[in-house]
Amino acid sequence: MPKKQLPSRFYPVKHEMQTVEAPAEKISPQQRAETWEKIAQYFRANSLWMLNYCTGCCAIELPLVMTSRFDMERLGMMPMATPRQADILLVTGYASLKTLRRLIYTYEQMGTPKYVVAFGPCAVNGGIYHDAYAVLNRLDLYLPVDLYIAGCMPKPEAVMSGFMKLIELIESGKATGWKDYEQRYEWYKKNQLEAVGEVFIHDEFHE
Amino acid sequence: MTNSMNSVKARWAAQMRGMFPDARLKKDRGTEMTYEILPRDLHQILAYLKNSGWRQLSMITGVDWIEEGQFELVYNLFDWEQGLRVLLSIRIGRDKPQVLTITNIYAGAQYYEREIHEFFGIEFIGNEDALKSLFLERWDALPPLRKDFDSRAYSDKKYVKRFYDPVYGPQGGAPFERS
Amino acid sequence: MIAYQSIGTALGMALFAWLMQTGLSGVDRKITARIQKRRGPVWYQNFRDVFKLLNKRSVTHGWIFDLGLLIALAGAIGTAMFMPMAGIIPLQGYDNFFMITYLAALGVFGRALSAGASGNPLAAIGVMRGLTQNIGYKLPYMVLVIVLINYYKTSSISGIAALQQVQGWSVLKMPLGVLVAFISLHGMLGKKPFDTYLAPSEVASGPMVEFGGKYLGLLNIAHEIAVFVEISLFVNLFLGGGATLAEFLLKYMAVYLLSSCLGAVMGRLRVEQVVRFYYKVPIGLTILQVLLFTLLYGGVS
Amino acid sequence: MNWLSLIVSLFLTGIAGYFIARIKPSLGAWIAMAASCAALLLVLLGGDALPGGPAWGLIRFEVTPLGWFFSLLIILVFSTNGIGSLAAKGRQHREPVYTMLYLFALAASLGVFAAENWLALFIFWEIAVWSSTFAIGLGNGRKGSVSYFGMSLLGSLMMLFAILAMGSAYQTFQIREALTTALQNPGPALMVFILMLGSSMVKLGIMPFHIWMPPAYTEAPDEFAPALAGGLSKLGAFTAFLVSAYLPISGFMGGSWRVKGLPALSYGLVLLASASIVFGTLMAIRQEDAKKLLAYSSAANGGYIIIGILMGTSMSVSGALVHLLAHALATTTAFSVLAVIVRQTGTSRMDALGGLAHRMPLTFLAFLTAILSLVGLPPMLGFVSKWLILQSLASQGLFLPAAAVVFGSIGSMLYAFRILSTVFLGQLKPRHRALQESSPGVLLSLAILSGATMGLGVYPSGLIQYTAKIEASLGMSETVQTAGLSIRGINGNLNALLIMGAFLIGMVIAGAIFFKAPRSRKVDLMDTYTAGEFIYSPELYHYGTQFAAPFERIYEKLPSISRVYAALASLTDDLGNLVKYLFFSPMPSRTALWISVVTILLIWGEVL
Amino acid sequence: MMNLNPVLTIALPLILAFTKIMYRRIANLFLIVGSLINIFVVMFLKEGQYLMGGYRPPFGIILQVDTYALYSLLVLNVLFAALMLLVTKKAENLTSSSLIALAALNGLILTGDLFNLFVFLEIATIAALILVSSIKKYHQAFNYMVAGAIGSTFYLLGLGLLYKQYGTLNMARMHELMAASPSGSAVAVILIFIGLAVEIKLMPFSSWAAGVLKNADEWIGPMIGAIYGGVMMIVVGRLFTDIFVMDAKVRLMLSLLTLITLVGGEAAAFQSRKVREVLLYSGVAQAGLEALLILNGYPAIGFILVLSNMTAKYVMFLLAGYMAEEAGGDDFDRLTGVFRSNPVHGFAFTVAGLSLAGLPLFFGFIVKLNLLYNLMLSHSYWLPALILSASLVEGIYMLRMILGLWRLPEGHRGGLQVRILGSSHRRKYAVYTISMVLSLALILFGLAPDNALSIARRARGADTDGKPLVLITMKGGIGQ
Repeated sequence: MPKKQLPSRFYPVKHEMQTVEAPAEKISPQQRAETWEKIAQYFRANSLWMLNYCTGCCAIELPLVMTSRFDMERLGMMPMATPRQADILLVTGYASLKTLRRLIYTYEQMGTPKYVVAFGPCAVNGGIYHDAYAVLNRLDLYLPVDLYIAGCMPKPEAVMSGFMKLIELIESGKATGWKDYEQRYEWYKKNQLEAVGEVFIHDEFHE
Repeated sequence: MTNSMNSVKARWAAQMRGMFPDARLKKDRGTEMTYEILPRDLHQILAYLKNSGWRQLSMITGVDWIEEGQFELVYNLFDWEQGLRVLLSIRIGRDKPQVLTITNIYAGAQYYEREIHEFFGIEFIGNEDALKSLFLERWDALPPLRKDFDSRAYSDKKYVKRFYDPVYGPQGGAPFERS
Repeated sequence: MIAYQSIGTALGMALFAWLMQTGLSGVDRKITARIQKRRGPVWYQNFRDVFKLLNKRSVTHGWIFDLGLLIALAGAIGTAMFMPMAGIIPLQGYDNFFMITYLAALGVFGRALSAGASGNPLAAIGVMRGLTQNIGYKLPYMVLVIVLINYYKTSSISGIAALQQVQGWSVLKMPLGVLVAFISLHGMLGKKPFDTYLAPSEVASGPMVEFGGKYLGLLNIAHEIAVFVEISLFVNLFLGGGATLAEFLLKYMAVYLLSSCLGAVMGRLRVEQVVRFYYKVPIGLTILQVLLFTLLYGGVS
Repeated sequence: MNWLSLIVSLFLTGIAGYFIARIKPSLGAWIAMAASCAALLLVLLGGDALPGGPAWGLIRFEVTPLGWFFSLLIILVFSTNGIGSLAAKGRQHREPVYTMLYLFALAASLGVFAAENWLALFIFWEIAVWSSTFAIGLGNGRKGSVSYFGMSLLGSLMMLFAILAMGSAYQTFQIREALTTALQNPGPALMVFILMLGSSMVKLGIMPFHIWMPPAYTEAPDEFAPALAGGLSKLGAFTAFLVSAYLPISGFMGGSWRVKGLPALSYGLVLLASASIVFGTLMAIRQEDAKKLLAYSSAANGGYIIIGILMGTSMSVSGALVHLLAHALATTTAFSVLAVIVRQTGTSRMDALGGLAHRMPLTFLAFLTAILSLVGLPPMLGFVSKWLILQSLASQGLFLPAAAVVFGSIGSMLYAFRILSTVFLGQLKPRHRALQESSPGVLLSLAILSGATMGLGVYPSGLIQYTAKIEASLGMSETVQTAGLSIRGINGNLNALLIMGAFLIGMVIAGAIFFKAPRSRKVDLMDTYTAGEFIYSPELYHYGTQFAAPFERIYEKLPSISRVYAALASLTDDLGNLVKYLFFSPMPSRTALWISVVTILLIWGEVL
Repeated sequence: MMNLNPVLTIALPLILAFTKIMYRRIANLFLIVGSLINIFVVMFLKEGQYLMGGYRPPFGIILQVDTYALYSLLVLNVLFAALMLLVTKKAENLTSSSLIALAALNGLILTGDLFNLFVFLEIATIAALILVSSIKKYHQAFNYMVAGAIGSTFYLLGLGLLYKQYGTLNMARMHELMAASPSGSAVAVILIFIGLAVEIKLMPFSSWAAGVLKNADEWIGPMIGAIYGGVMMIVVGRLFTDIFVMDAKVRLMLSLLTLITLVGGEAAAFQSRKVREVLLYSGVAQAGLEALLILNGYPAIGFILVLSNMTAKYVMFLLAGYMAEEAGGDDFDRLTGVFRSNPVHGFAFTVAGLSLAGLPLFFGFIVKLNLLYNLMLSHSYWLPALILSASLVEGIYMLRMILGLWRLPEGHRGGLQVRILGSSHRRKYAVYTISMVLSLALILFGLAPDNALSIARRARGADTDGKPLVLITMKGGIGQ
């Protein structure tokens, strides 16, 4: 059955990234900025603070990762209480309609550079809830996801290796989801409004 | 089930039969009894049960029998002293489902009725608070738990899916590769 | 006037304070990890955290939010500049105990100001809890030090340290006092039983709710320097201050690691429990200690 | 230009001000401001060598360094308050009589500070009392002025009793003569000392006598509260200085056993002052109204001054003098700022305000300097005085008062942060968005006051040298020394400029790091971490009432002293009722009965 | 220039009182003329003994005029004449009785003969009775009559005993005899004291005063409250310093009675909520204080205290009565803010109130200062403490009242015009002038009290039991 050609916005667009684009705030000759960026990426990679925001069922795996057997603090990762202080937003499991609104609001409160790590298939293609009326099927249309960790409830080993993969991505400067969010902000916003209708809800319970 | 419970339950069941002849005992699982009753004497039975000890209305659940064209509402009551649970189930027509509210007997029913209205579209006369939305924010389709609501179609329409080329087995890059 | 050389040593003292303490707190994180049977981060993890924070782009809530933070760090650095350490006395003759505590208090007040200016009620509640505990542990601590000052007849810290070299540590003179001082020190460091104002679940890390990026970095530096000041005060006043640098650092690490190990194994108290604890045990012990002291040494003339 | 003409001219301008204000009400504030500023210039230029002027019957003046210090302080407070209240926006015109009372209070307190004999001092003291009573009466509410007058009357009658006792025992009313003769034959000197200190404690608002402060400060008109809180309550400290400079050293007090070198009676009063510090701070933490909070904080700060005076060492007396100035400046600034807020928002209840710093940043900065000085943090003058008092407490070894002073200074951080965060920081309510910055005149007065607090705080040696001169004039043997920039204490010395220098270096370093790091994004006040919830109304999101709830729960059952006074008043009422019932009944038979009974009693007594 | 005989002050009003019956229309003219002539006569009196009817001293009527009597007469007649300016319609039919009262009061001060004193006392009480009945409170008038009658009978009884023991009625003679053999005369002295105590409103005996003064109008209030009380106190002053000699026990018992009055009066005043009631009880308390001073050997200060209290109470009763009549009642909340619309009233009332409470710059303060100073000189510390606490209570309730009257009621921002100036303008201006003149006098004496103090020294300089009278004057500070 011939594959139906869907409108372009459904396919992951390979946006052309300039190789290394100097961060706007320090206009200085190329090499100095580059070395400084290299050093900064080393620090960012080795001290990742994750936001304790457990959206779905995969969150139950996090305590195992934090405690003595797997100990993510070895990688320099610590759970932090507020989005202001955190670098990583963990979307553990499915993202329902109402959770997405809170996810977007929290993501925008985080300081850049920030990364989104999605656990399990639910963020990739809706997973077992793909036909539910309230669950989203593709998270990366709404938030720039830097890393997916496979496994319907990924085992702690998978989570640890996922984090180490993220560290590699950051060190190699490839984890630039937050820049993509800033550049294609309108595209993300359009998708969000299409799915959610209105991010900042005003109703009886949120006056 | 201690025998003292048996005697209490037996006595009570006899009273129930005496007062409401057309309340059919559908199922009796020891501490839990299910009655099928007519919608019009729902309030009388509820009032009677409340006086004789069933102080807690645990929940109201809705069931959509689309083939028979009917909705079923099950009122779940619990008596703390005797530890007995009673389920009253009533059947109402599916086309214009309307039931009188029971908030005057059990005040707690207000949010249950509101939820059922949101998910089934059953109207509760006398509880205007029930018309407002409760959980679903900005819901724009049929009440989702009705059988004639196609959840998959809604999900396909509303939330864009991820499509793969139907090529199976290990490929070069992972299905998703940013750059 | 003050020679430039002593200003240089003062700045060096502040820098050394930060470096040494950040490294030591890295070791402390490793030890707490080991206590919890896990591997824990590398010892220089705190440096990596601070520099990562300084490279993050964060959010500000107005000029008071920034000004308060600058006052906090300036207060901490200013206090560290005065701190004598085993023979190295940056500003000779001006390292007065009251001046150091009140300059540190200015740092605390700066942090409270910027937390308040963040507009988040959780921050205000956190600061209130912090200040309530501050009354709890600062009161017995300062009364004990006043008793020491009265005994040694000088309120300059290097002076007291030097006298202790001669007359023996004040631990021997007021054992109860040192115990209370350690409990207060534990509270000042914000270690586990007494860190209700930082509780991540209850008040979302208290005053630091709205601090991100460079704000959290600066705050971290100020906290490290403040920890250095408090512990070196404790060592100078109660443990004889160390003739050589090595002796001082040894005592310093002993006190710090003991306090962090205690912290690692204790659960966090509720605010009422902390406040009630401080108004029963330490203040009771202090009163007992003061009475003992006046009878033994002072004597009512 | 002599002191008598200064005071008489102030009185006359007061009366003239009344008549002018009756014609054109807005001119009243002008006259008040002009007169007080002129007085400030005259006293400032005249220095403390100002001639006392001719004697007018009993009223003779003699300007002493102590008197000059106090007069400079109170004129500074009155003139800055004058400038502030003149230029305030939305100022509803006060009654014409307000200008007269304002200038009478100023002139009377100048009279007190330069009086040469006790009777002149008492007369001017009383004029200051009843003119400020009627000025408070102009505000909203009567309870404040009646309790103010009641307590001040108690204080001044105590003083009258002491003056007359001294006069009758030593046949002289000259202040210096009476006090020196008290050293030789200490007849009623003990009673005089207690009563004089009692009267000054009433005026300073120490614990048992503080009940007039909260109602008086809240009900006084907004323009008068700064002058009352900053200036007029300092009258008490003047007599305390005079009396305690001479009497404690005299023999009669030395005889009894001394606690740590302090006569037992002075130690008792020091304990009372420390109790006042603790009580004032605890009550201040609990208040919901900003003005009441500041009233209880000035009760606590009054305790510091009394402790400083009674300890008698050179550092403590200089500490008390410096604290007096620091407290006066800080309270005047704080109350002027509150006056601005009340004028624009209509209330001084803390939970109804919030986030005002964003609407009036300069006023906030002035309030911040005042609060830092009240708490006693380094760059401000309050720190210098607290340092001096703590140093002398430590060297004397008085541990209980030291604990109270320490508790007072740390506790003040709690109520200082409370008033800052509920009134100025936190969420700005929509209805306060229209507030504007206070007018330039008010800002000028606030600038003068906070500039003085900060300037003297950083460079106190000039002030400390003058306190040394005062101590010498009061006849104290050794005075506080200052070497160059630093103050030489007994067991440690303080170089305020060095501290400020270290702090500034720290600030430069912090600034460098701050501006090197990436710029941060300015965010609206409501865009804060709400655990993912959407909250849109600032009123819900401001933490105002029951601020230090866990701490307040500990001392919920603290007994309030004002109940004691209420019981006293109702006791007199009952006695009055009994008397009316017994002796003034309308039935003639009862009078006849009483007449016969009394006659029989008298005669029977006589016959025996 | 011409030495007028003091008897004129008594005779003239009597004559006018009786001739007035014929000329009904111009009755108040008689009143004013009578009192003005009296003042004129007093101005030119010279001190000395005036013998009437040619008989030798023990039998003839002696009128003695010393500085004490001279100045009391002056104050009495000035106040009385001021009251006459207020001649209202109501006063027409009272002219004769008030003239008689004037004559009786002058006689009381001048007479040198005890029985003559009794006669004048009777006439004064009867005249006062008629005046009191004018305020239509007959029950109170009846009480007053009963009390007056009991009082004068006790006085007569005491006088009889004295006459039996010493055989003479002449004051000077009685004094010498009593000084010689004071034993046995104590009972008589007590009886006389009680007789007069009813008049000067000491505690147990003054229930009549409450009734009368509580609803006295601006005519009766000053008359009974200030003038009668003051004159009676002056008479007690004369009797108990110049004539009677009492031993310590009697003096203690009587001063105990006055102490109770002082404390009781202050408490009652603190409790009451009506203007005239407050003034009444504070008057009783002040009377207690004055009697206390006279009994305990401080007649000079007692004398100025009586004069200053007389003027102060006169002004306050005048204003209180006037306000109460216009506003129809005198409790605080009805009258709040009344001074705001009548500042002249307010000023005079406040000055009188503050002088009564003894605040500086007013005459009351100077008196209290000297009072306490002399008490302290004789090393008694408890009495000044008591007096000071009494004046503390008095200060509080006086100021509470004054502030209440000055303040605008809560809801009002200006605008409340309790117009007191309802009825006749002439009466309003009369009240204005009297109260302003007297309050200015209080201020004037407060600022320059030296001549007032010198009067007191001359009037009562020579103390009976040798305590030197030391006065603090504005000029010389402490002078002997």
